[in-house]
Amino acid sequence: MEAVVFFVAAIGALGGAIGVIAMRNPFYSVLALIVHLFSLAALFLLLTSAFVAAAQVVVYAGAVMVLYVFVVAYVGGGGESAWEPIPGQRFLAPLLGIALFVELSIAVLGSALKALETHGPDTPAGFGDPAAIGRLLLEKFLLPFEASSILLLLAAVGAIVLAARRQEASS
Amino acid sequence: MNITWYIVLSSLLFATGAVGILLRRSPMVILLCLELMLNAGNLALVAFSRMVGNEQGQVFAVIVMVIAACEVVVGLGLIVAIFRRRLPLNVDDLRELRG
Amino acid sequence: MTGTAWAWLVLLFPLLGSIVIALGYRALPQKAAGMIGTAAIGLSFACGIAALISLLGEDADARHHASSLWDYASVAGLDIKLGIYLDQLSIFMVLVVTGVSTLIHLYSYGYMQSDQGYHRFFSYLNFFVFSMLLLVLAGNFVLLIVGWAFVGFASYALISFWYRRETATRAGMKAFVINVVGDIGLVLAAFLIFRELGSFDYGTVFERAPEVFSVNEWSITAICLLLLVGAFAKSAQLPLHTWLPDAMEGPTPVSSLIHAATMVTAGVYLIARTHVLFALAPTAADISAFVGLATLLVAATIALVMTDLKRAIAYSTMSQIGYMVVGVSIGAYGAGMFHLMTHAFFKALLFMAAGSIIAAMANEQNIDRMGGFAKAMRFTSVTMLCGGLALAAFPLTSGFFSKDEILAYAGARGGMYLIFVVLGYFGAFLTAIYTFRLIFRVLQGEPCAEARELIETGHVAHEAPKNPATGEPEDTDVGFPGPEHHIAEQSAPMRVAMGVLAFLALVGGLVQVPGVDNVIANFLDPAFEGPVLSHVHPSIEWDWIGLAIGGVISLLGIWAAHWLYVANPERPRALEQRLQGLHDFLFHKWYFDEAIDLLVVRPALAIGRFANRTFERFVVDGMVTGTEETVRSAGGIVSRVQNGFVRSYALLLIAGFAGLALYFLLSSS
Amino acid sequence: MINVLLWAPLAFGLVGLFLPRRAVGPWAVLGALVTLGVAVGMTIGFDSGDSGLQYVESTPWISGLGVDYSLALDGLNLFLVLLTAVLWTGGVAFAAFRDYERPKTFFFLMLVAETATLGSFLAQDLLLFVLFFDFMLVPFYFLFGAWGHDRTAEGGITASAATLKMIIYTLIGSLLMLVAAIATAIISADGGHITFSIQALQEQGIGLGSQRWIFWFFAAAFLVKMPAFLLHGWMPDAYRAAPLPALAVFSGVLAKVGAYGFLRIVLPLFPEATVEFQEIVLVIALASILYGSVMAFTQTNVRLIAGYSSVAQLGFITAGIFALRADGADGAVLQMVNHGLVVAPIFIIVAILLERTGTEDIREMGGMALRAPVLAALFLIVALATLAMPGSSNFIGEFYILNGLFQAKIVFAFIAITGVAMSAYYALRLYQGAMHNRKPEGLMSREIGWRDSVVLVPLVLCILALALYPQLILKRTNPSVEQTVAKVTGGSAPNSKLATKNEESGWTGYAPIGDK
Repeated sequence: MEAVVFFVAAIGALGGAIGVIAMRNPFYSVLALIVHLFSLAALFLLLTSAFVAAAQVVVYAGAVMVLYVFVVAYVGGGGESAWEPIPGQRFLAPLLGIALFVELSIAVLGSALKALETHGPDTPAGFGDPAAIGRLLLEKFLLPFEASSILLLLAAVGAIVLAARRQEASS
Repeated sequence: MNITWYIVLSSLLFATGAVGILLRRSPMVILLCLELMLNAGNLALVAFSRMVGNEQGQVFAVIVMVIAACEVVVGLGLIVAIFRRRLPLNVDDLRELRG
Repeated sequence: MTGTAWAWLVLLFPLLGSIVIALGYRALPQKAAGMIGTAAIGLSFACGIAALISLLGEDADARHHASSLWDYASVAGLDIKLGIYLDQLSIFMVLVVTGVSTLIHLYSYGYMQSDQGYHRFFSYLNFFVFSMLLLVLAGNFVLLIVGWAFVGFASYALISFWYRRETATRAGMKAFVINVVGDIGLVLAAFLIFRELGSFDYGTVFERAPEVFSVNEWSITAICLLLLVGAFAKSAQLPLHTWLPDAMEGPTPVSSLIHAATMVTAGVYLIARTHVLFALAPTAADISAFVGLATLLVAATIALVMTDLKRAIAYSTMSQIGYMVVGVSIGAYGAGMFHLMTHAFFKALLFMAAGSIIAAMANEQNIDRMGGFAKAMRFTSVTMLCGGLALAAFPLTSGFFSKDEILAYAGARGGMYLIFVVLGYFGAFLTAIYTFRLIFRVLQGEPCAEARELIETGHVAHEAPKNPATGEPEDTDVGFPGPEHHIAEQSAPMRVAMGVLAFLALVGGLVQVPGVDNVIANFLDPAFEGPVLSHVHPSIEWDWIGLAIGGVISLLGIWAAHWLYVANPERPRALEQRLQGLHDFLFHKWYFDEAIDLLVVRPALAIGRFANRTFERFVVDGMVTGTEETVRSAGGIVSRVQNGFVRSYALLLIAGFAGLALYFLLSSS
Repeated sequence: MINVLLWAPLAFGLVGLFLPRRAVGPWAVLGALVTLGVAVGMTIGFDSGDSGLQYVESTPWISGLGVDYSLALDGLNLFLVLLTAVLWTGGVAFAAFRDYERPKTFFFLMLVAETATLGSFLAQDLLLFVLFFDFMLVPFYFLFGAWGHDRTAEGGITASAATLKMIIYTLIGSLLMLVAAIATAIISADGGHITFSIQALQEQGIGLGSQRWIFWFFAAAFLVKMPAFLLHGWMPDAYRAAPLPALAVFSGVLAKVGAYGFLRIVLPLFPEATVEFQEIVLVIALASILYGSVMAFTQTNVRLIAGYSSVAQLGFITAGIFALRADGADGAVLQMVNHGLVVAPIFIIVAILLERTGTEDIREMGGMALRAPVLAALFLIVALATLAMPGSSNFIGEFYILNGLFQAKIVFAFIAITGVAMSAYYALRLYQGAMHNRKPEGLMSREIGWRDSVVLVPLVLCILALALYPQLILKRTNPSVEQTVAKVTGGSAPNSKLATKNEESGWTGYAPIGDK
C-alpha cells in the first residue's frame, strides 16, 4: 500500500516537474507545478510530516501558485521561440543534469549512512504534527523563525517597490 | 519504502529543475524551476529527518518554504517591473552583464 | 742585509717610482719623471745584484728563502701571507727583468719625449716592472696570481695607452679579457692545489706534492692543465694567442718590454716554477710541449707573410716562446730559461730598432712601404742586424746557443721527443727566413721617401700622423707622438740602450757554451733538484753536433731569404700568386680570430641579446608588470565567456558544481 | 654607545628639520660623521678574538610577546655597520654639495634611512630585525619617488611607478618574513614562553618540517632584497629612477642586508633546512651570477651596468654563504663590505659623469680621461676593484668564496668562476666607454672638483687600504663566521683533504674516477 502511494506520488512529482520544463506556455507550466506540489505533499505525508505537507498545500499550492497565475495572466503567457542562441546549451544542459543526478545519487547512496536502507526508526505518536513543529519553532528555533519573518516582510516591501508603478519612470 | 527512494527522487527532481533553468528562457518558468529545486531540497530534508527520527529537519523545510516564498515574491516583482518597462520577457535579451 | 731584504727592496723601488710619478704628474717636470722611472728600475736591478751576491755566498743547496711581511688573508685554514720566495730561479728572472727593463726605460726616455702622456707612461711602466717582479718573487700561489693579474692590467693600460685610438682600446680589452681567462685557470689550479694539499704556500706545496700525488694521477694532471691555461694565456700560446699581435697597438717600448722580453715569458717561468708538479704529471707536460711546438710552427709561418713590421716581430716572439715552452716542458729547464734570457736581449733590441724605424716613418708600420734604411739610419740598421742575427741563431750569437740547447736536450730524451728536434730545426729554418725577410725589406732596397729625406736633409719630417690600421688621423693631444719623432740616431739614451742590448745579443750566449762554461745551467740546476722529469743530459759531443746542424740551418735560412727577397724582388710575389690559398690562409693568421669570434664572441653576444630582449621582458618583467598583461589576456578569454547570457553563467555554475562534486567523490573513494 | 650609534642619525635628522635650509646639508654631514666616528670607535674597541656578541644592549620591549630591544655587534655585522656609516657619510656629503629640492626632507629621510639600516644590522631580536628591515623601505620609498627621475621619455616608467614596483616586490617578501618570524617564535616556544631573541631561538631550535617553509619565507625576503635572479624585476626600473646619492647607499648597503640576514638568521635558526636546500639556493646564486654578468655587459645605461653587476656580486656572496664552509662565509662577509665600498663610488662617479655629459648612455660618452686624469684614475681603481682584480680586496673576497664553493661543490665553482671573466669585460667596458676613445662632440670633459674629491677620494682610499690588508676584516669576522657555520655543519668543518686522502672515493666526491 505504502509503495503504491509512493510510486503514484513520485510519478506525479516527476511528471509535474518535467511538465514544468517541457510546457511551452508558462500557464501550463504553472499548472504542472501544482500537480508536482500536491504529489510532494503526499510524499511528505508518507514521511510522517503532516505539518510540512499541510504547509506545502496551503502556502505553495494555495498562495504562491495563485500569485503565479495572476502574474502569468498579467504579463501574458507568450511561448518562447525554439531557437537556442547559446551554442551547445541544449546539448550540455541535459548532460550536466544527468551528471548532477548521478553524482548526487552516488554521494548519498555511497555514503556510510546505514539507516538509508531502512524506513527510519519507529516514531512516537505526534511526530511531525503541527504541535511538535510549533514547539520547535517557538522554542528551539525562535531566532531563525523571527529572522525568516523579517525576511518575508522585507521581501514583501521589496516586491512592492519593484513592481509599483513609478511616477518618474512612467512620465 | 526505504529512505533511499526518496533521496533518489529528490536528486532527480533537483537535476530536472537545473536542466529547466538551463534550457528555458522565460523568467517565469525559470522561477518555477527554482521552485522545483527548492522542493527537491525540501524532500531530501524531510526524508533525512524521517531517517534520523528527528523533527528538526522538518523545521528546516518549513524555513526553506519561507525562503522560497520570499524568492517568488521578489522574482515575480522583478518580472512585473520588467514587463512595465516594456522590456522583453526573455533572459537572453537581458545581457547587460556581457563582459 | 739578507737576500730576502734585498728582494723586498727590488720590489719596493719600482712601486715607489710608479706612485711618485703618478702623484707628481703635475708637479714633476717631464725629464724628472723619466729619470725617476729609470732610476727606480736601475736601483731595483742593483738590489737584484746584491741579492744575487748574497745568494752566491751560500751553499748551492741552501739558496732558497721565504720571507713574509704580514698575514694578507689567512683565516679558516687558508694560509695567504704577503710573502716572497727567493731562489736561483726567481733571482735569475729578477735580473733579466730589471736588467732589460732598465735599458728599455732608458730607451723610452728618449723615444717618448714628445709624447703628452709622458708621466702616465713612466708610471705605468714602473708599475709593470713592479708587477712582473711580484710575479717572479711571489711566495705563494695567491700572490703569484696577484702579480699575474697586475702585469695583465699593466699590459692592458699600456696597450691602450693612446686611448683615443679605437683600435688600441679594443686591443687592450682583448688582451685583458684573454688574460683574465688565464687568471681563472690559475685560480682554479690554486683551489685544486689547496683541496689536495691544504696550502697555497710554495714551500709547503712543493714539499707535500710528491708525498700526496702518484704520477699522472687525475688531480695532479688537472692542476697542471689548469696552470697551463694560465701560462698559455699569458705567453700567447695556441689557442689563447690572438691578443699578442693586436697588443702591438701600444707604444713600441711597451711591445719591447712587455710583449717581447718579460711579461709574455711569465708562462715559461710558471712552468719552471711549478716543475715539481709537472714532474708528477708527465702527460700534462707533454701536452704543454706539443702546444709549444704547434705555436712555434704556426707563429713562424704567419710571420713569413705579415707585412706589419711590429706584428711580424710579435709572431716571432710567439714562436720563440714556443721554443721556451717546449724546453721547460720536456725538462730542459736551464736551457729554457737561458733561451728566455737571450730572447729578452735580442727581441727587445729588435723592437727598439723597429721603433726607431717606425718613428722615422711617422708611425707607418707596413714593410711594403719601407726600404733603404741601411744608409739612412746606420746605427739602427747595425743594431737591428745584430738582433736579427741572434734571432736567426747565426753561429756564435746568443740565440744560436740557447735554441740549440733545447733541441739537443729533446734529442737526448729520444723516442717521441725526436719530433721536437726535427720540427724545431724546421722552425729555426723558418725563423731565419722571416727574420731576414724583415731585415732585407726594411734595410735594403730602394730607399723610400722618408729614408731619402733622412739621407738628404738629416731630419725627420712628415705629415700629420695617421692610424695605420684605420687611416684616421691621430688625436695627438691624448699623447700620441706629436710632430717630433725620436729615432736612435738623434737620441743618446736610445743609442745607449740599443748598444748594450746589441752587445748582449751578440755575445750573451757565451756564458753557456756547452762543455766550456755552463754558467747558467750550473747556477739554476740546484733549483730544479727533486723530482724532475728526466735526468738525461745531452753529451757534449751531441751538443756540438746539434750546434753545427743549427748553424747550417740558420745560414741556409738566411740564404733562402736573400734568394727570395734580394736576389730577385719579384720572386716573392710570384710565389704568393702560385700559392694563393696558402698565402691567404697564413695572412689571415690561420683564421684564429675568426674562429674565436664564431665560437665564443658571437654566442656570448647572442645570449646577452636574448637575455636583454626576450628574457628580461617576458620572464622577469612578466612576473609583475606581466601579471597585469596575463590578467588582461586571461581576462580576454574570460570575457568571451562573459557573453551576458545568464543561462550560460548558470551552466558554468552547474558545471563547476558538478566538477567539484566529482572531485570530492574521487578523492573520497 | 650602541644606542648612540643607532639613534644619532635620526636625532640629527630631526633637529635638521628645524634648521634653515642652507644649514641642513652640513648638519646632515655632521650627523653622518658623528655616526661614523662612533662606529670607528666601536670597531677599534672590538675584541677580534671573541666570537660572541659584544656591546650587548638588551631591555624588554614588549614583554608580553617576548620582544626585546636588543642590539649587539659581532663579527658578522661589525664591518657592515662600519660600511653603512662610511657610505652614508659619503652619500650625504655628496648630496650636501648639491642643491636638492626640499633639502630638509631629503636629508631627514636620508638620516632616517641610516638609522633603519643600522637597526637591521644591529638587531639581535627577530621581530626587531623584521621591523627595521621593513622600516628601511619607507625613507627610500619617498626618496626614490619624490626625488627620482621620470623615465617615461626613454620608454621607461615614472619614478613613482618604479618605486611602487619596488615596494610591491619587497613588501611581499617582508610580509612573508613577518609571518615566518612570528611562526618561528611560536613554534619554537612550543606552548611555553614566547621569545624573539635570536640567541634564545637558536638554542630552542624548531623541527625540520616547520624549518622547511619558514626557510623559504625568509629566503624570499632576502633574495628579493639582494636582488637575486628572477626576483630582480624591480631593480632596473628602481635603479633608473633613484636619485644617485640615495642609490649609492641603497645599492651599497641595503642589498647586503639580505645576505646578512642569511648569515644572522637563516643559517643558525634553520640549520637542517639550510643543508637541505643548499643546492637550490646555490643554483639561484649561480643563475644570479651568470645572468647579472651577461646583462651587465649588454646594458648601455651606466646605472644598469652597475645594477646588474650587483646582481652578479650578490650571487657570489650568496654562493659563498651557502657553500656552508667557514672560508666561503668569510669571503661572503668580506665581499659584502668590498662590494659596498665599490658600488657606492661607482654611482657617485656616474653622478659626476652625468653632470658633465648629460647622459647615462655609455655609448654617448668617451674620451674624458684627457682632461680629467684624476677622475679617470679614481674610476679606474674602482672599476678594477669591481672586476675583482687580484690584489684588490674584492679578489680576496671572491677567492675565499670560490674556494669555499670549490671545496664544497666543485661543479658550482667551475660555473661561478665564468662570472669572473665576464665581470672583467663589463667593468672595463664601463671604464673605457666613459674615459677612453674619442670624445663625442659637445661633451664637457672637466676634472673632478674638490668637493667631489672630498667624497670620492676617501672611499677610494678605503678600497686601497683594504686591498693591502684584507686580513683587517677577515680576522675580526672569522670567529663569528666559524661559529655560525658550525651550527649548520655541526662543528665538523672539513678542511684539507690531505688527512683523509686515502679513503676518498673519488675526485669529485660523487663517484670514483681516478685509478687509485
